[in-house]
Amino acid sequence: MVSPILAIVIPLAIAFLMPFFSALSRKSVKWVFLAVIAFNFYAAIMTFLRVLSGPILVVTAGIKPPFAINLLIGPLGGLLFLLFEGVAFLYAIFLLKAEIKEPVHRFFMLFLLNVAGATGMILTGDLFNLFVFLEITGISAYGLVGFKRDKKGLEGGVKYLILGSVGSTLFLLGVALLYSQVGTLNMADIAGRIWMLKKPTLYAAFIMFLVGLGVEAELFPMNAWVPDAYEGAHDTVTAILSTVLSKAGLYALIRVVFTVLSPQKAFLDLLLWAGLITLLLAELSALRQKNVKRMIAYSSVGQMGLVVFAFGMGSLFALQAALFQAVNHVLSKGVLFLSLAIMGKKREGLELENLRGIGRELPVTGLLFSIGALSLLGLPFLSGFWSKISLLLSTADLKLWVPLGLVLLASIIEAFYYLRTIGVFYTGTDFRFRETAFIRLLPVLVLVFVILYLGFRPGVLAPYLKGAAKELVDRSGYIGWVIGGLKP
Amino acid sequence: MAENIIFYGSSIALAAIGLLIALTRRNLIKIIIGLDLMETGVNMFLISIGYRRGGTAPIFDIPLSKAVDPVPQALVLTAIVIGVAVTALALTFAVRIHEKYGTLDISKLREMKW
Amino acid sequence: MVILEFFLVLIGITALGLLYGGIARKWSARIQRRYGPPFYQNFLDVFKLLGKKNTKSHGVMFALGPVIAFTGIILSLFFLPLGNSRPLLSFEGDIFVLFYLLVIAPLGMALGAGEAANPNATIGIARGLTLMLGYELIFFLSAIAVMVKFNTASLWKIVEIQGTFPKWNLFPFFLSAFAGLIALQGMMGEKPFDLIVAPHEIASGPMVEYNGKYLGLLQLYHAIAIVVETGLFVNVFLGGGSILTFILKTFFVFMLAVTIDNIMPRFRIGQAVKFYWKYPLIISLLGILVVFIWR
Amino acid sequence: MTFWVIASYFLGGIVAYVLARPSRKIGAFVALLFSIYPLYALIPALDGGFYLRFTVIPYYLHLSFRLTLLGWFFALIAATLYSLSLFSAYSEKRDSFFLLSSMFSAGGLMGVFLAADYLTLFIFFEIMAFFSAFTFIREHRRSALKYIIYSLVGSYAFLAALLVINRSTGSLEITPLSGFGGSVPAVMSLFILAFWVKSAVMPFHPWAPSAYADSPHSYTPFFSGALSKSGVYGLVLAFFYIFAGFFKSHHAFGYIFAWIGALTALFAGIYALLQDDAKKLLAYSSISQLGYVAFGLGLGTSLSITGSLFVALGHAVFESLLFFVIAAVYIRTGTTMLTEMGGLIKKMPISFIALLFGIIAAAGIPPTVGFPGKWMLYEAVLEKGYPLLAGAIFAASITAFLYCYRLIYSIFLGPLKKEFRDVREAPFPALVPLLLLLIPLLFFGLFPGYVVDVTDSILREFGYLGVPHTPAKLLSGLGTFNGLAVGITMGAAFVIAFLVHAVFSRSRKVSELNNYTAGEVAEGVSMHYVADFYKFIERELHGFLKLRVEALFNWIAEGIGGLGEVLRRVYAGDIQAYLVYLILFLGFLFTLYRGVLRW
Repeated sequence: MVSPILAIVIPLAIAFLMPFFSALSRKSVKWVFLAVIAFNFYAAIMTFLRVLSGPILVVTAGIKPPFAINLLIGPLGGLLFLLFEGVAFLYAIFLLKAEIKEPVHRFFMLFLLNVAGATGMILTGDLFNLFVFLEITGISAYGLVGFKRDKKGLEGGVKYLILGSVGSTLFLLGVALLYSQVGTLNMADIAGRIWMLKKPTLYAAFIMFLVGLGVEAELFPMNAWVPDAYEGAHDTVTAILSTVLSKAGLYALIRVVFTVLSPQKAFLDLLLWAGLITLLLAELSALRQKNVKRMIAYSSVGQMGLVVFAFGMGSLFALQAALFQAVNHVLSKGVLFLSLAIMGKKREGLELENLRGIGRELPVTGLLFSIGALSLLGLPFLSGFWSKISLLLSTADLKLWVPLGLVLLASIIEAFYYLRTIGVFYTGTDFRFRETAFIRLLPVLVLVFVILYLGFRPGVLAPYLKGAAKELVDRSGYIGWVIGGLKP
Repeated sequence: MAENIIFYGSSIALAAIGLLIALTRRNLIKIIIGLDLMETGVNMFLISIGYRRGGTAPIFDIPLSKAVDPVPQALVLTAIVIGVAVTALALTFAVRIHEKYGTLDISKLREMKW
Repeated sequence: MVILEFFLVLIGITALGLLYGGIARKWSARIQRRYGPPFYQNFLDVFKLLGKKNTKSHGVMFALGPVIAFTGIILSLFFLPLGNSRPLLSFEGDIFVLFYLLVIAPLGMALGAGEAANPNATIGIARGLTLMLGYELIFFLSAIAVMVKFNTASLWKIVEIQGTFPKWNLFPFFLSAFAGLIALQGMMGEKPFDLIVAPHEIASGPMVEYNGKYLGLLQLYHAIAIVVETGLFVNVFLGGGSILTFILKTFFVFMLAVTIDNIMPRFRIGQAVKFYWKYPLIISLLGILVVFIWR
Repeated sequence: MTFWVIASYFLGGIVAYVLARPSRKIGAFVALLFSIYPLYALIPALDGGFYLRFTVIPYYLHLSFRLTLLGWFFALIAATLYSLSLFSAYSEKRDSFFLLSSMFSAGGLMGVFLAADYLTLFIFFEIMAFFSAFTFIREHRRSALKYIIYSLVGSYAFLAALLVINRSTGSLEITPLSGFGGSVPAVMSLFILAFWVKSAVMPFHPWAPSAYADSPHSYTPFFSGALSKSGVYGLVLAFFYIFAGFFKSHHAFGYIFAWIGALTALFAGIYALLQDDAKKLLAYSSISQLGYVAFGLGLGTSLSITGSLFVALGHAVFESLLFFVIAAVYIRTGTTMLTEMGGLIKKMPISFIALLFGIIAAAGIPPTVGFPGKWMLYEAVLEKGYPLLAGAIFAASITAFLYCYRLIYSIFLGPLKKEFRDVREAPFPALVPLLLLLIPLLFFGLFPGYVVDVTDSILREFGYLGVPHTPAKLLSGLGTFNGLAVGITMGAAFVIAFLVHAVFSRSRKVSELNNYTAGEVAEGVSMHYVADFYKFIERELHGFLKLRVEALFNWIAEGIGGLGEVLRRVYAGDIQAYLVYLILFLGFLFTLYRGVLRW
């Protein structure tokens, strides 16, 4: 029995002990890092299994909520927790062989902070705590993006930093607005007293949250930093930004809108259209993009738009589809960025022309990349297909025909540029076989395996998705868990 | 609450000024200052939420109704710490950027676009 | 017995065709104020060609081409009713079948001519095929007017329904018949549509390399083709009757074509196709319109 | 069993992929084995369709299959062609990935024919489209992308229709839509778009010439002959089963579709004349043939539907035969350009004979499989009394003569090129499909009744009457066609003609260059009239040929790309611009909620 709070505390603590470990033995750093992430993964698995039987409430300082900060892990939290730690664990394995700029221990320190922050964001039940974790995640992410300390890295980092800090300031303003009227910071407590809020405050708070968290959740027009930061950052950092960080931001946004503020029609519609515009704009931007990494960055933005769009539909079925899509996005983007990282080692620059024939040179990596991309654009019997089809089914259920058409259009655009990329990867014949080390392929292989497994048995995920979606829809249930009799 | 309106107004104004600086100045250092101002504004806003006319420090030995709300103060303490961290990181970036680009003009940082 | 009849028809029609050809040569000569060869000259030509000892072949397909051409035209002949007295195989295939069977012969010739590496032959074929885009369509459209009216595709039935002289389709369907006549001119390769052979330009086109018995076979093919092509027109537009009247009608239609041939210059291929796509097309479409109004 | 018919391809694809890496021969052989199993399983399955529903996907979605007679008809064609194409692929020395992707595409196609619900249909349609594109995306990225994008537009339209149907009826099962809530014409248009695109009927054909030309030569026969049939299958299903009520009560729709089909047949035929690449020529020919099919479906009488199905079968036989010949020729000559070949008859006689029969069928000359279908279409259109339509398809069939002659002449006739002096006949495996396809080509031409037996049963399932027939003879209200009579007479006539040929003295064989060209042929002067073969037609039609629907689609695609090019300037790279967006968005939200936000 591992308390989920340890998954936040231990990485935080170890992160600050990193210089100490580094002084002890420079080689030990990455193993310590791996061990911590492995522990987190373990904690996530244990928590996930426990959540199956009921939500977990963790109380700090021995005081019952709403008077103290508490963690609450429902089905949604459990799912994301497992996903985040699992992916982070795979990244950690991938990092074992990666070339990282010195000082290495600081990189791992930032990485640990980032993981801890993201974990905290999805586990916490307190709005201000959420802000704190948001900032921890953010600051470590700025640092990670700029870590390469070359021109591109610094540029991406500083852009991210400025937008990110404005965003989190706005978020804080939103928190302040809520607190001024409700007088509490516990999410469940606020949710229970949302009737106390005057309508203007509610809307103003929503605006602040949307804009503030939209920066992390990559919503247009707050997402302009994304391509720059993704392109500038270290490959694995890009992967974690695209998979874990964006989902954490998204989680915060969704949690705030659905649980805390109550899902008003106006809010959902705004989410829906914001998501749709994000999707279309990002896909269009990716269409003529020559740099593959940047292209995938745009695609990542687009996928986030799609997920937000699905959340904006607000029906139980749509929420399941959205979560499924989010899961798939994590899996696919993990595959894409990691395999791109492997490819990047063999060639100079990630321009499309430079990557000609790379699939012949690195057949396994090329195949994995292709599967990731195909899953993303919905080839049947890959998990991406099922999420997309269920998303579209829920769109049709709500008779949203215009958005449906636009989503399909975006899918076609996406298919075009991904297939073009895959095609270029396999163009040409005179390339030598020089596959990379197995240990670097392993994480990608695992992700692809999950994609394939879910492609053939998407049903295994269904109950968890359903539980998570129910958690979002059923506000009183959530309030009841925290305020009511749920034993810590 | 109404008596606090002047605090609210001024704190929001401060945040707006900070944002304006971040928008209009080209120098990275100035932008960081702007961001700091903005944060300070929001912090002030938080403080003023908890403010009660004539209230005293929230110490346990006085009746609770006399004291100002302690929570925002705790929040602001945290927020300030975070703000410091952000500012420190931002300044590090500024130093590095000056090393690489030889300028702090933010409009020169357009290596990556479109 | 039936087989014997078929043989008789085959031999008779071949002889008839050769005779027509001979008479046409004489007729042309007279129009041009020449004396001209005797009317049986074509028989002599064919026998001489078939009997030649020094025949050159350019390959298997070259040799098979005339054979296929001859095969094709015999086949078409049997599917053509000769007036309303001799149905032959007309019940086993209707007018559409005949249209397609008629293509076999030129195709065979074209295949054979193609194997001889003479560009003149191929140019002739290309012209012929292009011309087909013109006249086949026109002939089809003029025939379909009749078919739509009578609601049948069977050539035999068309012949039967229209009956004898005053009830010829020529009169009610005069527009279609006129267009059909223009198409027939192209189908038989008479001027102004003799671009396929065009002796002065491409040295008689597809036949340029043929000699000896191959040329003889091709002459036989031409002989039957004259009767079959005019016969098709006769059956559709000029009513039924005994086999004798059928022969007379085909003769007159053929002589009309020859006469026109003698007084016309030759189109360029582009002009010819364009011509067909212009006036005859309009006329045949009007013919169809007439049918629809009439119904 | 149905499951294994499909699974055999997927399983076989993977096994062949693995085995072909060490040894190509074993891989191809295993692929062949796996592709023959469906054939073996399908042939006896004729009697009685069945319905199979099994949940592969324990989610709220599931797959279901059933074997209908229509599906069986097409599935059998597809399975046969795929097995044959493997012989050719073996000779072409195709690699393991080709085996994988082509097998998967065949499996996808099978799934389309055997699907019992729309989602299954869509899933397998997607698989088919993607994997057929993967067979050539490596060598010819542009045309593969073009193909896949056209396919995706179609299949996403289908998906939209599927969603609408699901929303209105609450079921995804393929059943006739009666009492349907939505707007039928709109849904139907969306529904058929996918199949329209896949069958390459104009105006959605532009993908086909480039895709057919660039796909692996041994795959193209299957691509053109079988994959396009999924489009025909879908159209039949839509017109006569799912939307049958609408289709029967709205004649105008069928009439317009018949015109689309007829014009497709005509225009594609004209385009085919002007191609210099044999595969492009055949691609347009394929489009033209499918135009006939669409035409017949549009007319919607039992005679015309039978005709359409027959043309579909015929097209599968002769078009793939022609493509197989091109593949065989390509193996030896390394080119598909008509202008670069010539005179190969002396070197590759078997291929020549196959091509000869192929073009005879393609031109629709009896007694081959190409004719009965066309005959039924003529009869049907005449029965309906649409003379102009009849004229249009007749003109189309004339173009068929033209391009067919050009094809055979340019490749096999004329002078032999110097570089092909040492060419041999194609390797035996590449000849296997040619020889095997000659059998149905002649058999179904002589005995069209056996096919009509099957189509009659299909028609009866859709509530139409059959076409009266005996094994050799077809009857319509207007006329008759007896394939056997034509065949026998033709044989007899050939004997007569051949006897005339044989009795007279033997001929002397001379070189094809020893000819009537006024003396010697100069060295290096080509006597091959191949380039600009139909220049006159091109000259007369150049105004018309400039109108290209492809330009419109390209313009749309360029427009979307250009839009992206403009819109991505939003990501200007300037952080202050980004901040401005944020502020503007804040402002926008405050204006949006100005009504609520009044304190």
